[in-house]
Amino acid sequence: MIDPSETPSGKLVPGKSILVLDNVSVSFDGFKALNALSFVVMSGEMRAVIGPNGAGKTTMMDVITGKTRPDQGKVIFRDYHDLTRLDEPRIANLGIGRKFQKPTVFEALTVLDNLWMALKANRRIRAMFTFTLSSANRARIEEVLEVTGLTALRDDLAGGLSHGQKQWLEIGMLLVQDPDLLLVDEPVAGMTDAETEATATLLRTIAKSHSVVVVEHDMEFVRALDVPVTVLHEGSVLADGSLDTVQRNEAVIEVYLGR
Amino acid sequence: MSATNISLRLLGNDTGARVFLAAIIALTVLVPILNVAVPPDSPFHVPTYAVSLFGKYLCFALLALSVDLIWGFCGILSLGHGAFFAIGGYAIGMYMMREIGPRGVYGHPELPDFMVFLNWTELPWFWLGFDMFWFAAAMVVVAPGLLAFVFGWLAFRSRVSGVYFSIISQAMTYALMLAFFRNDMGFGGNNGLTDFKDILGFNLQANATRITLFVFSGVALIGAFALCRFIVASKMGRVLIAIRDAEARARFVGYRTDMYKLFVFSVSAVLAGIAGALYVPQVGIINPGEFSPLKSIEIVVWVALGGRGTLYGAVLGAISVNALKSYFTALAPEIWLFLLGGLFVLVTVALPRGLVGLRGQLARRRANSGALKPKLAERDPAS
Amino acid sequence: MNFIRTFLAGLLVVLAAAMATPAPVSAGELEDRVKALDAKNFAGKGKAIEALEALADPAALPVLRAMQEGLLFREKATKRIVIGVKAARSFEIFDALSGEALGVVKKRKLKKISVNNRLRGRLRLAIGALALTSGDAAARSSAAKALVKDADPTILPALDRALAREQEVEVAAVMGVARAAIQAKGGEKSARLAAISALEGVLDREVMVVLGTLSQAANEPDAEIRALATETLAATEASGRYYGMLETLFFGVSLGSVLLLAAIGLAITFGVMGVINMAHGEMIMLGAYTTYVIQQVFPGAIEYSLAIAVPVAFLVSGAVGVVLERSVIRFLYGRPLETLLATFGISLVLQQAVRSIFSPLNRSVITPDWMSGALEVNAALSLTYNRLTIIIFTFVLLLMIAALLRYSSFGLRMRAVTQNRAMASAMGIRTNWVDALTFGFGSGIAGIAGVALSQLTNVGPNLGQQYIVDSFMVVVFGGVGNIWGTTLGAMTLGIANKVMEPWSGAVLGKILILVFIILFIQKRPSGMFALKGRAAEN
Amino acid sequence: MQGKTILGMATAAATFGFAVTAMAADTIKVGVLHSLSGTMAISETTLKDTVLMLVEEQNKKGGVLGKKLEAVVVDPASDWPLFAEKARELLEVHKVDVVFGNWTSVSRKSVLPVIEELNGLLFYPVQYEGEESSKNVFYTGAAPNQQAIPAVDYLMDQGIQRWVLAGTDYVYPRTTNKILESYLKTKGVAAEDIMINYTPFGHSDWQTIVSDIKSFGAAGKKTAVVSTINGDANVPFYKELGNQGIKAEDIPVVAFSVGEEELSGIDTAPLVGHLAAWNYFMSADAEVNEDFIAKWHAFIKDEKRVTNDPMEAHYIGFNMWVKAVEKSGTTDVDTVRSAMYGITYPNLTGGVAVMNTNHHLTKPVLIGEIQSDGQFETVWQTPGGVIGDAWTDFLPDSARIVADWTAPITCGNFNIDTGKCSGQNY
Repeated sequence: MIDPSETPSGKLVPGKSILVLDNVSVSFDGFKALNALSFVVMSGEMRAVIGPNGAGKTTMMDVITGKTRPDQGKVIFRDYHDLTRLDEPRIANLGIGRKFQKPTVFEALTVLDNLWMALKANRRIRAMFTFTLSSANRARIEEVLEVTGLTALRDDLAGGLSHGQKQWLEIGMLLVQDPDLLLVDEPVAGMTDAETEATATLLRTIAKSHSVVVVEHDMEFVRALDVPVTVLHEGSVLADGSLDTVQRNEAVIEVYLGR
Repeated sequence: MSATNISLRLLGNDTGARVFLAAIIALTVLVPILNVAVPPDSPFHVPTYAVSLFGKYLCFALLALSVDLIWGFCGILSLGHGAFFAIGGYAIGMYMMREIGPRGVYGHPELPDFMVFLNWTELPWFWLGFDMFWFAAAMVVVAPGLLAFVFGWLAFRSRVSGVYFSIISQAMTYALMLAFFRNDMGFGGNNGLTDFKDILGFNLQANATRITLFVFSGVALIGAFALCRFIVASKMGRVLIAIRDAEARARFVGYRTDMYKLFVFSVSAVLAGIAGALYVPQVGIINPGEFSPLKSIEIVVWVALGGRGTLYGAVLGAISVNALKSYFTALAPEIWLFLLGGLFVLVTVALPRGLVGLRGQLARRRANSGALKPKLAERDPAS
Repeated sequence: MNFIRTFLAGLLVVLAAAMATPAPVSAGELEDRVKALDAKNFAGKGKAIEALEALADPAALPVLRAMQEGLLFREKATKRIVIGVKAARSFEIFDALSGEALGVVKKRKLKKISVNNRLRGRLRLAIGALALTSGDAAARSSAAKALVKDADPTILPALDRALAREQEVEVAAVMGVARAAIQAKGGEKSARLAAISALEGVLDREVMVVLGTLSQAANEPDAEIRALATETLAATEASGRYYGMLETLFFGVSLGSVLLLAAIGLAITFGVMGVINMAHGEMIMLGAYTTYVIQQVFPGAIEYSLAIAVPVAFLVSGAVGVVLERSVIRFLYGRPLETLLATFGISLVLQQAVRSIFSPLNRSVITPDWMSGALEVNAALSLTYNRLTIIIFTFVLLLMIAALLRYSSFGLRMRAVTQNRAMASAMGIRTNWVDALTFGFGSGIAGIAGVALSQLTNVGPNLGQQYIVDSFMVVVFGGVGNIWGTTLGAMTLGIANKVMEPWSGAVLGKILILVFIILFIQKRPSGMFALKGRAAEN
Repeated sequence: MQGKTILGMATAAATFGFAVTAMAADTIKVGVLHSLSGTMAISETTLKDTVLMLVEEQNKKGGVLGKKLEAVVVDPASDWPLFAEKARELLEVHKVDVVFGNWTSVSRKSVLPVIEELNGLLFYPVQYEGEESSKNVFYTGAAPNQQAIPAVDYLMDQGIQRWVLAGTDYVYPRTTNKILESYLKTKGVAAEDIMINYTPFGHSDWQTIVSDIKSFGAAGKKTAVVSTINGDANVPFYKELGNQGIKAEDIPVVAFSVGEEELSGIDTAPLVGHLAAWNYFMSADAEVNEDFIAKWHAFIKDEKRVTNDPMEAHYIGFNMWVKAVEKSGTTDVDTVRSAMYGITYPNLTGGVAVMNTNHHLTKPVLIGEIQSDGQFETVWQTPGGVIGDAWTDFLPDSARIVADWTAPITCGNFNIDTGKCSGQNY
């Protein structure tokens, strides 16, 4: 097998798909969380995924990041790697970053340490003892602190941050990790309107140089992102297209408004 | 911004560590001097009894340190660490048995007494090589390290964690205890290894040997402390804490958490093995009782009592519990278990951060003088 | 004590019966031969027993029975042979033959007429021969059984007479087997061969002993008889093998029940509440001590003592559990590993407490008669009553717990609190009382387990420690938080242990089981019955 | 602050000893080294009380050499390395003149180097596997030839042909069974008539083993079980025997570790007739014994408490030591040790015990059957005393070794082939 690190890389390869889900199914004790789900994310694309509770959004994220093994189907990353065969760290190191629904940062570490941890670097054990911060990385961290508004809190323990600040820190961690594909799960839950707007702006900026999948409930936010939308229902794709198209779709209305 | 700046924060309060180091160094230097150079009738004389007692405490402290490294920093609660300690002890014990040579009870040139006695005709293969000190010394490191590696590899790779890990580590030491109790195993059964005469040719009952072993224990403790601090102060330390608090998250950031856990678990087992190897020549016996699950729980209690996640707290806990045990078992033999048991309960309920947290807790109480909730930052991280 | 009282009552009945029938021999003769029992050495006593037996007088029965039980004495002053029953610090004595009460004397006024095992065997035979024609059906049946191994052909005429008179079919069958076994031992060769053949398939151990004896050259000179005996024995053993497997299964289920009993309380305190309860073993210990205390308080009700002890032990251990929860454990929720330390401290305190209160020695808990002995399915398979009782008891207890958790409002609240504390609290459930009661419930169950275990093992300060490690293994192996997992886990481990024991030995068997648990947890990191999906991650 | 605490602890630990030693130098100190907690407390606590009683008795008589005796009690907590630590504490810190202590072999092995190094004096009161004779230890319990061999002789006399040697897997049963196996074979017992079985400490599930014993005993030869099962494992073993219907008349069990105290924790009704071999039974018919029991009951304030063999061993050992101290006029260990040889003291069963130069006693051996009241009825007893043999004659490696601490051998481990001493200090 070819070492995955030798395969074609690069942030954006226009016109190529970065992620393909092909006929993926997952069930828990008989409950089908994903049901023959297939969809494609193109390189450089930002895609919003919406759907009612239990539609399989989080399970889909779990399958992509290696947390859950699907019962069937393939998940192909950059036309080459079948993610269903790899574990979480491997997938993360291939260049897929994930932000959780509930902000999870390392609470007993400082804000700075959290960013340090996430920084794109050699993850081998040996490297831990020889690790030093290059000036480029230092600048990068400063920049991210600035962007996320955490400069003043850099030496505070992450556990002491407010909910919103934790959201920002987690986004900051994604930024320093610098993955090719970002999976963002409900980034604005619990944020104020102003923060939501700032987040939307930030995501749009990120999307210029990365591929992004955003899972979100907040329609206003999705509208603000102004990207193609995929609607999941009962573990498979119900509809996709622009938000307006999707919102006019009969099936979608039925699912959302109930019958 | 500098690396040291960040690492200092990790240790919470660095003065604690500095005071601790000074105290251990002072103890390592002063005790031998006060034993040898000060005349016995002087009030400053440290009797030999106290030297071997302190030597024992130092070994326990090293053992506690090894547990704190994995529990305090990586959240791995091993209820089987006594096994690594015992294996280290058996390795050096086997060497000392071989050293007895033909001076045994039955005068057999090669076989230890208990083998002659059980009609063994030749040395079993796993006893070969233990007549050489370097080999035994290597085994002190390799045997516990290898066991920890294999056990950890199995456990961490399949993501056995939390209480499940604790219980199977207990099963491991329990199984080893039963195995070592078996006389057929060739490790002396219930009596274990005893009747040691000398180590590297030095008589174990000579005062000089005892002092030397004491100093070695002190040096080993200081060295291990430095090693542990180096580990936790490096980026590794941060990864360990990250794994402790949010292992899944650390995996999504790209860290192979199983490998990190395996690494630190093996290092910890090696330290425990060294502690055992220093302990056995000082107490003169190693037997399967050291594998008993209760012993391993006791080790965890030392660490918790001293305060985990600080390294020096573990040392403090090990020394104070054992000093109390020595003291109470002579002073109040009938009720010492009440006192010790009561102390465990009291400390867990009233001092969640152990003895080393006491100062902070008092300071906070003075500052707040009200029952304010502790800030999130001060919340106990490993629970 | 109780047993002596029963014995005495029986004795008087027999005495009355004996006096009702006219004595066939002169009273003087009988009295002399009874006196002879007080011979200087065991050989002399043996002769005296034979002489007494030869009289074939049922009046000698109580004397022989008393001798077998060690209740026969010589009053030093009067040289009379008396039956003595211990009353407080002295003895109440009765005339050996007449049964007339002779008052109460100090121990040192009496000299015991001692017996050893050989004499006891001799006595059993003599009593058997005498009892063949007297007493109730059960007595006759056991008398006939007693003859199988030791009796020689001289008893055959007596046996034949008894057989001829016997009305009960079952007793007659036993006598028939005894007759064949005795015939096989000696006499005319063809009759012996026939008798041996008749014994094929009789799974009685004593009969097999007889056959075994006959199959050995040292005991039997005749090769033909040896061959037939060997063959018959082999055939009998082959049919016994199937029962051997059943027996192993029974042993396994019984060990599994013990493990389950020990673990089931922990499945609640640890499995459901997440408290790593190192004091669990001591809760079991408290239950066992409760049984002891109950037996001390009601010495006359040993037969019912366990029935009384079960609820009392539940209350005692449960109360201690509630107190512990309220005073210590409630401060430690959300810090499971710290509960380990606190409860470890508590276990030390409780151990030392019973050491101080009850002394460090083991206490003697009496097994009620109805739990002694064994249910003989057939001679090859006998299920001991205490094990059988414990298996049944365990499953009844299990069903009750399951029903309580499922159907009662307490169970509902308990499940609500453990699944979502905040929500339960918002719905008006007093979560802290539910916590206390749940912990108390788990502890109380452990106390009940203690009552059962007091019938199997030592009641001492170390009782709890014996079971704590195994209990954790069972709960974890079965899957934390699942009572049916605990049940299946306990049964699997119990049966596996017993199946392996014969070829691996007890120690190696246990080591293999532990290694198996370690490897199993690698495969199923959350035990046999793990929660899956989202629920497992919280 | 943390540092201060450590140093504070250290100083406290180091100095508490001086506080104790400083006071009362006009007493003779008697160390008591018995576990009061942990698994062995069950057996050893009684021995601690016995020594305290003996000390009290002696003080009532005016002490020894005009000085009062003072007992120093420590708790080694059933923790073997702690035994060594506590022994050192007794000798170095408390400066005791004699130590009474230990139960398990492993605890004795742990203490041995300390006692020898500091030239202390230990009285060890429990029956044990032999194969040892230390200059500094007097073994007042039975050696294998004072328990196991006479018991087997008795059973052979009773017609036993088939033997189950069941024991806990540790050194005492291993040794005893080896000696017995070799002894039985010299008596013409075939290998297939001997079944040896070992179980772990505290074994509680005896179903399979008892069932095996049952079928082993069904082979047509009279069978007996020689049990070296230790401590807690006995109760479930006997209960299982009773429940599976094995009576003493069918398969008697002779035990070497079951005495009155162990029986006090068992319902003995189903055990009547099973045997034990000891050097003392509480039921022994002798004035001294009645006296001893009365004193014990008065001391412990409980009429129900029993006495047992190790208590008698302490009784003999203590009184011999007192006699030896008075004879030599000092508590100096070497002097007392020499004075011990040949010293006699009436034992509780009516005869006289003698301390031999191999540090073992000459005592009678008694075989008793369990009675329903938890006592033993003596059914056989050696005509005179049996000399305790440190090195058994039934193992080839040990047969060559003798122990004699008087000239010309002056050694606990003298090889008669090579004429050399080896092993323990000498």
